[in-house]
Amino acid sequence: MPKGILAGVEFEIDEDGFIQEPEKWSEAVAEDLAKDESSITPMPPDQWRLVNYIRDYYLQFGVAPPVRMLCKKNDFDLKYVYEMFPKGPAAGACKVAGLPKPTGCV
Amino acid sequence: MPKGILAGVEFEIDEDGFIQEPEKWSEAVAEDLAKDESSITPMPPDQWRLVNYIRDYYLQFGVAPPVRMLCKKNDFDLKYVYEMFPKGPAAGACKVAGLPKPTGCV
Amino acid sequence: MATTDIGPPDYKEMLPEVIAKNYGKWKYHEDIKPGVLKHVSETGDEAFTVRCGSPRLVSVDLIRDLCDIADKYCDGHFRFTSRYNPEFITPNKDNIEPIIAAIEKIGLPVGGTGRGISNMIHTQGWIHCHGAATDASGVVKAIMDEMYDYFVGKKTLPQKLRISLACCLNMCGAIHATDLAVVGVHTRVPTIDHEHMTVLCELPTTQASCPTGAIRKHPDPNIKSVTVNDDKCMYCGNCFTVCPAMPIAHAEGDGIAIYVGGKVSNARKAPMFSRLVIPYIPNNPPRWPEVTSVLKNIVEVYASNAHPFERVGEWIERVGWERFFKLTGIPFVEQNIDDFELARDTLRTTTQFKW
Amino acid sequence: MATTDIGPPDYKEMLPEVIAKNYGKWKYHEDIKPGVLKHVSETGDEAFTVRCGSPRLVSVDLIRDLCDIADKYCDGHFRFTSRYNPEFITPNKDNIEPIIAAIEKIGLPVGGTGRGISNMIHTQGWIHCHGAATDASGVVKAIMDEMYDYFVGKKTLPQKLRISLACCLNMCGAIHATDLAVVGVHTRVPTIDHEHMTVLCELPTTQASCPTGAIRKHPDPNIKSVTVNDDKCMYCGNCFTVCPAMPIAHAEGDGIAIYVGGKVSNARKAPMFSRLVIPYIPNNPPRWPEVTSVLKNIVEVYASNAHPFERVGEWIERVGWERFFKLTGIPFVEQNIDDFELARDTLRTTTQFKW
Amino acid sequence: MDDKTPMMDELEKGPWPSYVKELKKAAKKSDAAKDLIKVQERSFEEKMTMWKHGGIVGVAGYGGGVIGRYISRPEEFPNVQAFHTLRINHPSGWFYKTDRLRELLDVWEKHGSGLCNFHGSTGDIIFLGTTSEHLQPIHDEITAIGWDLGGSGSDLRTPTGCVGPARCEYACIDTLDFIYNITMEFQNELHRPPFPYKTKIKASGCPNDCVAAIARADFSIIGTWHDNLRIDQDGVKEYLDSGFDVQGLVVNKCPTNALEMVNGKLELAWPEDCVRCMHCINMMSKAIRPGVDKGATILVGAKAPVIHGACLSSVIIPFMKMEPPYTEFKELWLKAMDWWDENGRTRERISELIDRVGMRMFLRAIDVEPVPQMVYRPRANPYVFFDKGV
Amino acid sequence: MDDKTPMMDELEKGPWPSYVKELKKAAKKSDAAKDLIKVQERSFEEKMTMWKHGGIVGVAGYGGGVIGRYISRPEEFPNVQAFHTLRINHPSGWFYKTDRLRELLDVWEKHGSGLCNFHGSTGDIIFLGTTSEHLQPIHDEITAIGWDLGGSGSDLRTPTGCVGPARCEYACIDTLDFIYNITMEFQNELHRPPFPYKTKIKASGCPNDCVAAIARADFSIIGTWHDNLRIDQDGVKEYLDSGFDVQGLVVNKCPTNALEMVNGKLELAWPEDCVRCMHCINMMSKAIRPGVDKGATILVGAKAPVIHGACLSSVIIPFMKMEPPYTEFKELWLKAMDWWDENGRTRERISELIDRVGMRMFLRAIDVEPVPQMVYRPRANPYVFFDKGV
Ligand code: SRM
Ligand code: SRM
Ligand code: SRM
Ligand code: SRM
Ligand code: SF4
Ligand code: SF4
Ligand code: SF4
Ligand code: SF4
Ligand code: SF4
Ligand code: SF4
Ligand code: SF4
Ligand code: SF4
Repeated sequence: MPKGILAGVEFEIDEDGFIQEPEKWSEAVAEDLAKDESSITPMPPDQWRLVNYIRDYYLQFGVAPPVRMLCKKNDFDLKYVYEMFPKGPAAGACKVAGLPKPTGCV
Repeated sequence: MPKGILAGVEFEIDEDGFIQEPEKWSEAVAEDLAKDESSITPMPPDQWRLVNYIRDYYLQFGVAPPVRMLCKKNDFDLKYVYEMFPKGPAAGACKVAGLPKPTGCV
Repeated sequence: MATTDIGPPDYKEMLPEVIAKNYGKWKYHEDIKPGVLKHVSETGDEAFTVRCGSPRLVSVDLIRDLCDIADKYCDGHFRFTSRYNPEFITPNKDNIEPIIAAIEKIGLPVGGTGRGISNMIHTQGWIHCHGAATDASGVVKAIMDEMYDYFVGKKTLPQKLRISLACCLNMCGAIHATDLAVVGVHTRVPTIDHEHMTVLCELPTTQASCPTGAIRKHPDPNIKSVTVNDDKCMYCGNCFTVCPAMPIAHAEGDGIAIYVGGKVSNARKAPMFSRLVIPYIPNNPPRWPEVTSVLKNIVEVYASNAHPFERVGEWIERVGWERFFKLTGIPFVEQNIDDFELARDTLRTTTQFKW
Repeated sequence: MATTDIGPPDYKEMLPEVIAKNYGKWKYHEDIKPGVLKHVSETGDEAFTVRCGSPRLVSVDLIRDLCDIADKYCDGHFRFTSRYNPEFITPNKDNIEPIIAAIEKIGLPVGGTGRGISNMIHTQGWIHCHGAATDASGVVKAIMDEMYDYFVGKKTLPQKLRISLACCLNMCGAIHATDLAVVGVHTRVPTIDHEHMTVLCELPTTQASCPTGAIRKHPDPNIKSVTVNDDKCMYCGNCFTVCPAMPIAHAEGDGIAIYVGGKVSNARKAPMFSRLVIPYIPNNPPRWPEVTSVLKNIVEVYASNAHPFERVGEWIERVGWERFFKLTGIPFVEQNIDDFELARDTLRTTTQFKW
Repeated sequence: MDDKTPMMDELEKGPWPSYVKELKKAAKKSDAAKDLIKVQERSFEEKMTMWKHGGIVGVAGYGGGVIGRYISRPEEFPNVQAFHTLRINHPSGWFYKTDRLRELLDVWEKHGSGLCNFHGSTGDIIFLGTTSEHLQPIHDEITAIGWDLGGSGSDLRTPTGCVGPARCEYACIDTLDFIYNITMEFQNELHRPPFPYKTKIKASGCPNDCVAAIARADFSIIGTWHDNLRIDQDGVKEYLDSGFDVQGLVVNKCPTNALEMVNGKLELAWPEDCVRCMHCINMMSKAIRPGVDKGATILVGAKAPVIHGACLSSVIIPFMKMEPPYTEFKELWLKAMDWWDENGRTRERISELIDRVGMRMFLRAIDVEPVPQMVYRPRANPYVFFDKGV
Repeated sequence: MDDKTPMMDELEKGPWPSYVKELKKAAKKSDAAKDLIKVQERSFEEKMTMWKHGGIVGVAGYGGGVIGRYISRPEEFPNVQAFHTLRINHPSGWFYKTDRLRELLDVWEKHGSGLCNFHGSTGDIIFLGTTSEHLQPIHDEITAIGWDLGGSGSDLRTPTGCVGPARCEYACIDTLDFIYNITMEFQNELHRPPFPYKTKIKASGCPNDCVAAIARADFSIIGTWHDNLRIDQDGVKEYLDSGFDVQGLVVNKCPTNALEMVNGKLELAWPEDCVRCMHCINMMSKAIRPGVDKGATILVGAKAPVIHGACLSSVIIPFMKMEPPYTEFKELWLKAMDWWDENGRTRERISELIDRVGMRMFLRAIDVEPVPQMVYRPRANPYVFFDKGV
């Protein structure tokens, strides 16, 4: 497993850049992750809103939110989500939010 | 709903003699109910064992025990159960044990 | 202790002489005329059977009348068929007409054999059952009055046609595989008597009774009862069967559904289930005219469209259900489309269909 | 930002001249010989198609070779069929033989039309997929080597016969409705990497993935993971699909199952599912001889027993599956009997069967 | 309360024999029957049953055979306040000797409403309507004259069979004897409900299945043969001479095209294709009959819709010889009951259990090897168990 | 580590073209392809895949089109440590102009293993094996020359259609144009996965269904006609004269017996019975063809086994005209997607949702009235909803 430094802390990171020690996630870590994923760093409010929504949803339900819900609840158009996170909600936003690598839906 | 006196207490009783106020059941009530149902009154130990088994099972699981289990667990032959309670486990023993009128299995 | 477990009388004692003598030796039979069969034995003996209708729900007097006929013409024996019809068996051809006359005298119709409509298998209805969503004997009487000509052989059909009735989805009589099935149905969600729930019902049994899992424990732990998810309830009444505190009958909501095309015999095609064609007709005693006219229509469309010796279900499966609905003019509605457990197998997974 | 959403090239640009000109005007076609079709247009134009096999997994060099042929004989156009076969279309009859020669020169077989065996639909296998219970390209090569004569038209069959392969139950290629389906199967319960579970998997998704509900939350609340009820697990691997922490592949347990009798076309009979005839054959690379011999046997029994133009499934449904097992000598085992959700519809609810 | 019953009266009219007339006959002698007419009229008016839920009454030593029933408005219909039915086990094939039957009717007239069903749809004689006090006397009196109660509750229900060898040339098994034999053998299972739910056995002498065994019995025993059907060419000639369309109505309608007309002779040209459907035999009973190697196909699982939808029985034993004392069948049935009893949930019929745990579990429990005759076709899904390894 | 690959070498033999030869061709130019041969050999030895689970990589602005893949033994096979595939949307009907195709191949050779699938089983061109760094360049370069990625993930997958009017006389709809049109219209749904799971559309020009739409597309569009098929008696005569057995191979095999030979003429004697199965047309393409009132049957729900067993699509719209811009279809599809998206669970295909909540809910959502053409037969069970009253 490759290693990487995020917000000054050493992390196990998989090939796709997903952190393997979610308990070590922090806002600073997110900002560091966002460097590769978000269209602007540091992340502006809408990006943060999305990341926080995804993370909260995950902490509550144990899964990443469905794309439809993610757009609806935040009043984001899906294209806008791709503008904020060009790799999309799964490969982009979920990664920044510190979730396990989606195999399912997002 | 007809009324009846069991162990000195007034009871609502249905047409088939099942008590309608299970919370008022007691061993004395059982003995009174047994007058119509058990082959011998006061009930000898095997009768009591069966009644207690049924009642305990009901209190634990909310249903009367399946006949097979009732026989197996008490090591009773089904014919013997009918000797003790001629109307059988449902119409006889369950009634004495203060259960709701079986619609299902026993 | 009382005598127990002696079982039914030995059938051997009950057999007419000609039957006892030729038991297992029958060679062939002929349809002499409606209601009359002739069976010929390898011994050369012949047995003539006269069959007649019966309302099934009878007084002891009627049975005694039947006994009288049997005493007179059939060495004191007679039988019933698996569809409730009394049968008189005699080795003597000359007895046929007197038997027929005697039967007619006590008001019963001779018939029920061959390619027509026999007696209706049915159930208790409002005569005796707590669960009935419609009556049985009354509906049967109304239907059989209309089908009479097909019973007595004045009209014939491509093949035997069986009509059966059950007054609720329990389908006593197992009428789920009959040419025309008349089924009592509820259409309202059961109400719940929370107060008497625990006295009357076992909660786990009640919950488990629901085919769609609509019944849940009451959310309030202080209320020892259940709740029903209305959206999931399809009014089967099984909860009521196990739990008196969940009455489901409803004067306006109860009624009759019609199922078509089942069969039991293995002749030509394998047995088939009857299938829903009309989901609901309101109860309309004493003669249920909507029910009888729907059935008559189906019988007539069958009579004029099926091939010889083709049962209703065989005919429909040959021409297609879309054709059946077209020919009978019965509207196709969402309830006709299955959405229960095996639904997928009923969906048309082909472009083959008729317009 | 990069260009996005331009979509594929417009097909119109890709059409050979004779096709563009006669688009939608075709009148009829003829099978000229194996691998060669002639289509005749209402305009009087003719288009000759030469079809050939391909291993599907190809180098760019092979595709360039195909381009060369197309450039030479087909005004720089060619196509692939829905079963991976390259097709060269020319209005010029005289081009047929040169095209064939050119195709053979680059090592591809001409054929795949008419009543034989076309190319195998298949998947990635050990070449690229994480889930593969068997290989794809290797098994396909081994099978097609055996079926070669049916591809090139040296041997013919009563009707088209499609063989397809999927390397796991995901059945990429949807081979569940094909005459002969070769499916990679696991036969061992997945193991669970409790330690990495939460890092790698969403627990609710993992639980929901199991068709039989075998996966439960780990009983120990301190262990954020799941457990599998071995008795309920039928090794489908769907949990592994969603959860890397549940590997299921097993060198000894993995292998191949054979399904038979599916079809897709609506010709004569409606589309049918393929059905399990052999639940398990161990992986035996590089040539999987047990698999190829089983398939050959089925093809030969079909060839000598089916009516003309009868697909495999049509033949079997006509003679009965009991006859199929008898004729092929394949042993019938408990796995052949369905026990999943629609099992009831597969049980034989009739006394009609052959010994 | 109005005593008029116009709707009941309406149902005295019409050609089909009227049950209302029967009610009225009985009403002459029985107050209960009299009330029943009113109950029925009221049901027609209100479009609802007047009966209360359930009722659990019986006779000493038995757990079944009586259906308890009480009226919901005892004030309005006092004579049917309790109106229980008794199920009397019929003799095999529903044959009766009148003197024996009259004795039985007399008991009923003495103790009950005088109304009955000939028969219930399981096959019992139903005595319709009496009070709790009469139950034991009735049972004592009918056993004294050689009758006994049938089944109800979670027991083996009264087995039934078609008329079979008694009057039918098609019978491949002795349905009457078989039914009588097992009824006697399993009296205990019939009278003292031991199971998770009801279970039924019905036997038909041939695949025409005149007791609908395949649709309504957990164990369906259906006569069949293992050799070839027999064709008598003289008989065939008779049919042909009479103008009967043998080709169109028989040969062309054989579901497997096993028959052929060859030079005026009807041949079972492909005997291995005959699935013994009975059609040709039914059409030409004078010329064609079953083979001589007779026995039965055993099918399992038919039942009504509750709770997973209706089931038809499916083949478990393609061919079993059926000779007294039917040991092979009895052993099979007991093994099946034992497995069901051990594994079945309350109110779960055996086919539902098979459906829930899988046919393979059932086959293992009854020691039967899988054969393709058990299925129309093998599974289409790939969800296969290898709990015994590969 | 031994570099011999005896099992791979074995698969160079035999008459069928060898993919191993292709691997070896590619290996001459690509180290990844070279390693892939070893990977494959090792898999054959160990009877296991060498690939790690998953991988999630992509190109900017898209959520699909790339399948990420990493090797489990990077030390042993360093050149395939990352070995992702790209799905390139093929042109309708898989027709290619060689110059356009060569351009595409050049991009791939430059950036990847040089191995591809023509085609993947959904229908894309598959570029097999490259590293993460190359993904974006590849996409930039192919879009520059007029190509784009296909679908993957929970999106609309690359739609496909049969050769249809391009080279088939049976085509009742313009499959190529339809597929191209909807592919362009739904680029967003294709490239940015918005749904609970994948969804597919495939179109076949006639019921022969040469893209297997009915077996593997959530929306299966299959050409058909609403009037009568057309018979050309001169053509029939030709077949008869050639000795072709019209009666035996055509008339007798019509599934509904709609055809008849009358005085040497082949008649559609019962036109209302024809179910447009194509058999007679397939047999006699010179004499019989579809009618002139052409359109499509729309069927819904096909998919592979996961999780409730495989489904075939079932009829939703018996007949829909299919003319550009296909508005009626698009509206229907969008309504269906909306309902599915709103109600579907994660990884639940539309047919599984229909199965779970009932066809009536789906029909209501898409504003379609129930018709008997939707079912083989009505329900047998009595479990009916009346949520709109009786
Ligand atoms: C008497 C009875 C058996 C009994 O033990 O009581 C009986 C007796 C005969 N049946 Fe039956 N069947 C009897 C109920 C049945 C049933 C069960 C039912 O209706 O509930 C069936 C299955 C019906 C179904 O499939 O739904 C049944 C399906 C047949 C068939 C198959 C018909 C078909 O083509 O599907 C035949 C053969 C025939 O009719 O050609 C048949 C033939 C016969 C024959 C001709 C057999 C014979 O050679 O004696 C008998 C006279 C038939 C007649 O009525 O014309 N019997 N027969 C039953 C009479 C019932 C009645 O009163 O109407
Ligand atoms: C080229 C292709 C369409 C395409 O867009 O690529 C195609 C082309 C034709 N098909 Fe097809 N079919 C093609 C895949 C299919 C498929 C799909 C599949 O195999 O995955 C099917 C469904 C198969 C199934 O049911 O499992 C298919 C079922 C048919 C049938 C129905 C056969 C039957 O009786 O079931 C016909 C009619 C016939 O063969 O008489 C047909 C007939 C034809 C005709 C004769 C139509 C015509 O008039 O041009 C074409 C030449 C047939 C031939 O190969 O002999 N085509 N055809 C596909 C060639 C695949 C290949 O390389 O082998
Ligand atoms: C009397 C009879 C109807 C009739 O008028 O003929 C009858 C009457 C009742 N049946 Fe039945 N069943 C009767 C034959 C049947 C049959 C037919 C058969 O046995 O061939 C069936 C279908 C076959 C089967 O067993 O599945 C049948 C399937 C049911 C069911 C549904 C069972 C199931 O598993 O789906 C119930 C519900 C229950 O058991 O709780 C049921 C329950 C009942 C109850 C006891 C009502 C209840 O909710 O508990 C009915 C009592 C009515 C009453 O008050 O008199 N009855 N019942 C039949 C018995 C008469 C006899 O002994 O001859
Ligand atoms: C590449 C391809 C196989 C091939 O070699 O041709 C493929 C490969 C994969 N499929 Fe597939 N599927 C491919 C066509 C199909 C098809 C056929 C079709 O589209 O016509 C099906 C059946 C139809 C269907 O959609 O149901 C199919 C049904 C699945 C499924 C099961 C879906 C289901 O609902 O049952 C999965 C599992 C999943 O989605 O997680 C799956 C998952 C996969 C994954 C992504 C593996 C996974 O566990 O996530 C495979 C990646 C393999 C790899 O590493 O390269 N693939 N997959 C096909 C796509 C190529 C293309 O774009 O042209
Ligand atoms: S069908 Fe229903 S209502 Fe009728 S008798 Fe049976 S259980 Fe009672
Ligand atoms: S009526 Fe049927 S569906 Fe409705 S709650 Fe009761 S058991 Fe469930
Ligand atoms: S069938 Fe399974 S193993 Fe093969 S490519 Fe598809 S998902 Fe992978
Ligand atoms: S392999 Fe399939 S059946 Fe077994 S636990 Fe995983 S999902 Fe469930
Ligand atoms: S089932 Fe067969 S043997 Fe029994 S009566 Fe009917 S036709 Fe005769
Ligand atoms: S019994 Fe049936 S299957 Fe056998 S030959 Fe006669 S008609 Fe054909
Ligand atoms: S599906 Fe029909 S139209 Fe399309 S290629 Fe096949 S035969 Fe031709
Ligand atoms: S298309 Fe099929 S159904 Fe129609 S006439 Fe031709 S063969 Fe018969």
